[in-house]
Amino acid sequence: MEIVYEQNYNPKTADFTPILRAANAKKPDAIYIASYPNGSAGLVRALAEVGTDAKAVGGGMVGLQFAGLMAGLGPMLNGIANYDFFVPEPTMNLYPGASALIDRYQSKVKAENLKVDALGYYLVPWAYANLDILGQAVEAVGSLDQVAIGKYIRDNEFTSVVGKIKFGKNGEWERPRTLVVQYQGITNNDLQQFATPGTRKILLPADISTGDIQSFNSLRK
Amino acid sequence: MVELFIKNLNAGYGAVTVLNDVTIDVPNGQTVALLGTNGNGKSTLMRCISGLIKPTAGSIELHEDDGTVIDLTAATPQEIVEAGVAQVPEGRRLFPDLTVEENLTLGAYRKAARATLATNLDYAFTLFPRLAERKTQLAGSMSGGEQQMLAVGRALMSDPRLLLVDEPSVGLAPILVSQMITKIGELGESRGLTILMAEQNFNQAIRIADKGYIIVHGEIAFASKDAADLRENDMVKTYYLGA
Amino acid sequence: MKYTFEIICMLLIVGLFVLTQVVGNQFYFFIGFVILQYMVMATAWNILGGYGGYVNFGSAGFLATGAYTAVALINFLDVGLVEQMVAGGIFAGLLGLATGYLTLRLRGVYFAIATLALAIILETVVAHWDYVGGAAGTSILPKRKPELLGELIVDRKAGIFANYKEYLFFLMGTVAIISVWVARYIENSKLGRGLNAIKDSEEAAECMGVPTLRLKLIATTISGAMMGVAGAPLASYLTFIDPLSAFNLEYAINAIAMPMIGGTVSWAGPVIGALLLGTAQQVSSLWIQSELNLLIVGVVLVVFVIIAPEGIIGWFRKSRQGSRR
Amino acid sequence: MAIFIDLLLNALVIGVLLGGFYAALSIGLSITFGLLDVVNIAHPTMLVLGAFIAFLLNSTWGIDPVLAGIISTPFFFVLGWLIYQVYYNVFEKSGAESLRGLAFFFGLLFIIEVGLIIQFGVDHRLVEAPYIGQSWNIVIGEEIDVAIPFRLLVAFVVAAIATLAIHAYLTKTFFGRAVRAVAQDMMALRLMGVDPIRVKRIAFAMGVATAGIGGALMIIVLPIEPSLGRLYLGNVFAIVVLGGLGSISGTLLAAVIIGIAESIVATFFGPSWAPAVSFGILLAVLAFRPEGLFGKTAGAH
Repeated sequence: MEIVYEQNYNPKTADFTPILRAANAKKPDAIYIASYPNGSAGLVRALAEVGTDAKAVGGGMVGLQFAGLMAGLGPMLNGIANYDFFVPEPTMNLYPGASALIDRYQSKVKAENLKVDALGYYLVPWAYANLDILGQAVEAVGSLDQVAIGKYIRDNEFTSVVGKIKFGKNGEWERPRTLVVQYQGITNNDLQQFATPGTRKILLPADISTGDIQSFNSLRK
Repeated sequence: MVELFIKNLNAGYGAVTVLNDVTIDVPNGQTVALLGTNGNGKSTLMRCISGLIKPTAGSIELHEDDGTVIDLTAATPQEIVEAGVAQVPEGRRLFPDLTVEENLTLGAYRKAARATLATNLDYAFTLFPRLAERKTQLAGSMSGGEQQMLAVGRALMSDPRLLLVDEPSVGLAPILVSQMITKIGELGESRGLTILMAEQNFNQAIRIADKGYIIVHGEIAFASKDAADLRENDMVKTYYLGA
Repeated sequence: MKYTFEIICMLLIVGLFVLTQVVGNQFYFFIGFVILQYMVMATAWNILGGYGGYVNFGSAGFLATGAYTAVALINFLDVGLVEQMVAGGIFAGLLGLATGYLTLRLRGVYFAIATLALAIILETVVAHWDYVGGAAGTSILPKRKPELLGELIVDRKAGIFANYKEYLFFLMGTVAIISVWVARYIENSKLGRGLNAIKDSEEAAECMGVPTLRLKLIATTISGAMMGVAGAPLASYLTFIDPLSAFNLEYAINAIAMPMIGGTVSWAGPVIGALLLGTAQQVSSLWIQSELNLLIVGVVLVVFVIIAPEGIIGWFRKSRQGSRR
Repeated sequence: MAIFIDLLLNALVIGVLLGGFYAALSIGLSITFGLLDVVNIAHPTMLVLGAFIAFLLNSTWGIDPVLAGIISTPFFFVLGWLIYQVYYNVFEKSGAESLRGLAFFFGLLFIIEVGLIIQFGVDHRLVEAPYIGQSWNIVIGEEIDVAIPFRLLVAFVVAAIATLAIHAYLTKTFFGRAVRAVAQDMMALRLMGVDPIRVKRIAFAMGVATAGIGGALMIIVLPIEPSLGRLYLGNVFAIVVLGGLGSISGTLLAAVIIGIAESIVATFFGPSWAPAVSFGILLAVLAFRPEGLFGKTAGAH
């Protein structure tokens, strides 16, 4: 693979059109973006304004999973492929208890008017699983001895709201669990459409995929 | 048409008393000289009249022709300007980053003067043609003489009835001093202005004054009866020669 | 006694050491380090800002210079913490000197903005310097079993300190005490009096024969060096460093707020300010909400500049004078 | 070659538009700091407050963000009025404004920021408007076309109108001239029958009021979150100082210079160098011409 353009941006960048234009000038087939929320939103807008001929766009864009940004950007997201942790697609049912957890989270946010993410798909299940695993380990070990707890977590498989989890040699997931999703068929800025299946088709992992990748421009009007 | 009466005025800064029992009368249409060397209280008196310093005792009044009395003793500087009193302050105090024209226009801030802005501007430019030439120049970039012209012009823009001029000669070359004093004298005549001028240049001041006061250590040391008295009285010479 | 203050300083350092040996919970050293670091920052800021009247908005730039000097040294030579701190001090001191030269003609707000600009430029440069991690930052794993002068310093069983937190705490505490001593020395020296004269009126000071230029350069250098020393252990403390956190404006703000709250006229002001504000921030971030950290700084700062313009020190002095009358 | 011209042309156009946007962020500070000598470092955070108000009006009632900015302007005017009242009585009156005043605004900055976090959380927020995400493509030649994003164009036009209006107000009206004179000589202004404190109060309130419309433009151009103000602190001060204190037109010009510099650097050298370039310009100007590019009197006094 040949890299034709690679640049960093500054968190204060107000407008990303010059960057996209400079990238487009190199006629890339794919644009991989690793960005924080401000840059993610700025680049999504720039993609809407300047456009691109690249066939695939996206990658590691933090922030597009947030309810506020999803609603704000709406149809501009179509065609972008991005990482995610949890989306309301039917194949995600293999995680027992996750949807019940999300339901509880969403109603609590609504009832108590909490200033947090309104949907909670992105982080809530994994944050819950985090503490759940720690809790299971503490109970199994029966003490707060850090060394023993650490060893237990490394050696055992856990079941939590995100399914079965086992850690590998360096503390990573033994089987990668990060999703790659593509934004499809988003028609307006209504937040609730992101709570229904179809707006973020799972491309990877293959065993739970709900759609195939389509070229960036074919998904945009 | 107004006459300025100051009676038994005391004033100072904090605990320091500068003016002590000052009584002055500036009759309508006359030019009165307030003479004294540096640090005797001339500027303090001027500031009192303009309301920048509040006197601790005594009164400052404007008497109109029809008998109306405007009490300025406790008035704000704004009210005093509205009453028709303008001051050419010591050291000129121009707005250095504004142009000549803008400085002049600011002089016409008073509501009554805004309507006659154009006429007054023309008058200022006729009085000091130099200002017309330098209309768009920044005030801070002009020479001392030009700045003094601008300061006088600016004060006139508010259509005053009483003009206070504080030390117009400071920092000017002798030839310019005499020109400036002459101009001020002419002003009194041509516009019928009542003028109180503070000066330490006795020679020049008494040339145009209808009467005068000498202020020493914050007290009126001498008050002349008329112009002739001011020019000829031995007291003046004594003070002037630096007794 | 002539050396009372110095003896107290020595006793305090010994006291810090005893603390590290007696207290078992690492957590206290974890938060204590931050408070002590702020104490150095506040004291350093005050030398230029409080004594000389020159407001430095770019404190974070000096702190980060120290931190990144340390990172570069770790990558290049794998040296220990003490060497990192010395080098961090030298480089940040040089930066201070350069700042002084570059901003000689600037006063008041202009100086403040120039220091801010300098910090931003440095941040951009560091973000492009891949050797120290670039914009993405880099992880720093502290050396296992570090030695200093042949002694094993950090080891769970055989070291002088059982863990890095204790070691970092002790080092920063020592630096804080030395900084305060330096600040107090400057305050009572010709340099301090000269800076005070500059603060009152630079023209007048110059007329009286105060070498304003030289004094300013000395002050920017010392102040910068102190901040660099305080910043050097940052990478080891966080075990990760990136430009965004090292150049965080919060450092600059705290470095200003603490002396303002404590009082800028004397060395004790920044110390009191750092103790109060630093503790309040650490406590609030633990037990309340982390955002309240900043709210506390904001409210306390506003309240203090309004009701106690000379800071806590000034407030005490006033009430003492009041009761004497 | 065509590609180069294409990039250059677009960089210039975007730079000018961006400059207009920066001017909208800086103009209030150009009044409060440039003309009145009040170091309102909370200004960028007030802009963020304005942006959140625009967000609130937009997301609750669907009000257009520009209109929302205009609606919130009176609120900011009152806020500025009140802040100056405190500032004057506590600091300016006693002549203690420099260091303590600075600290006061520093504190204010954090109070507003945390207030926003408590009210809105730390999420990024966007507004909806038909012109966001659309652009105007002008084909100039083979492989050369200029794309003008509407959100930047809206920001530029509104900023230009606001800046010109303020400039006209300050040069053509009696009160405006008094505003420009007030930092130069308060006593002389008193002698003109002007109450300088009232002038400063109203002018300061005007400067703060620009945070209403400026904040609205901010959220039109980019997503906002409470601490965004701190990121722009350097930029807005840089622009005001670069333009020369007291010069509104200088501020506009400096903003455009910074905008063009940033966009050219972003296009040809990479976006991450942009801040170093703009602050490099500022530092160079400060070191060699402290009065700024268009300032009249020396800034180094």
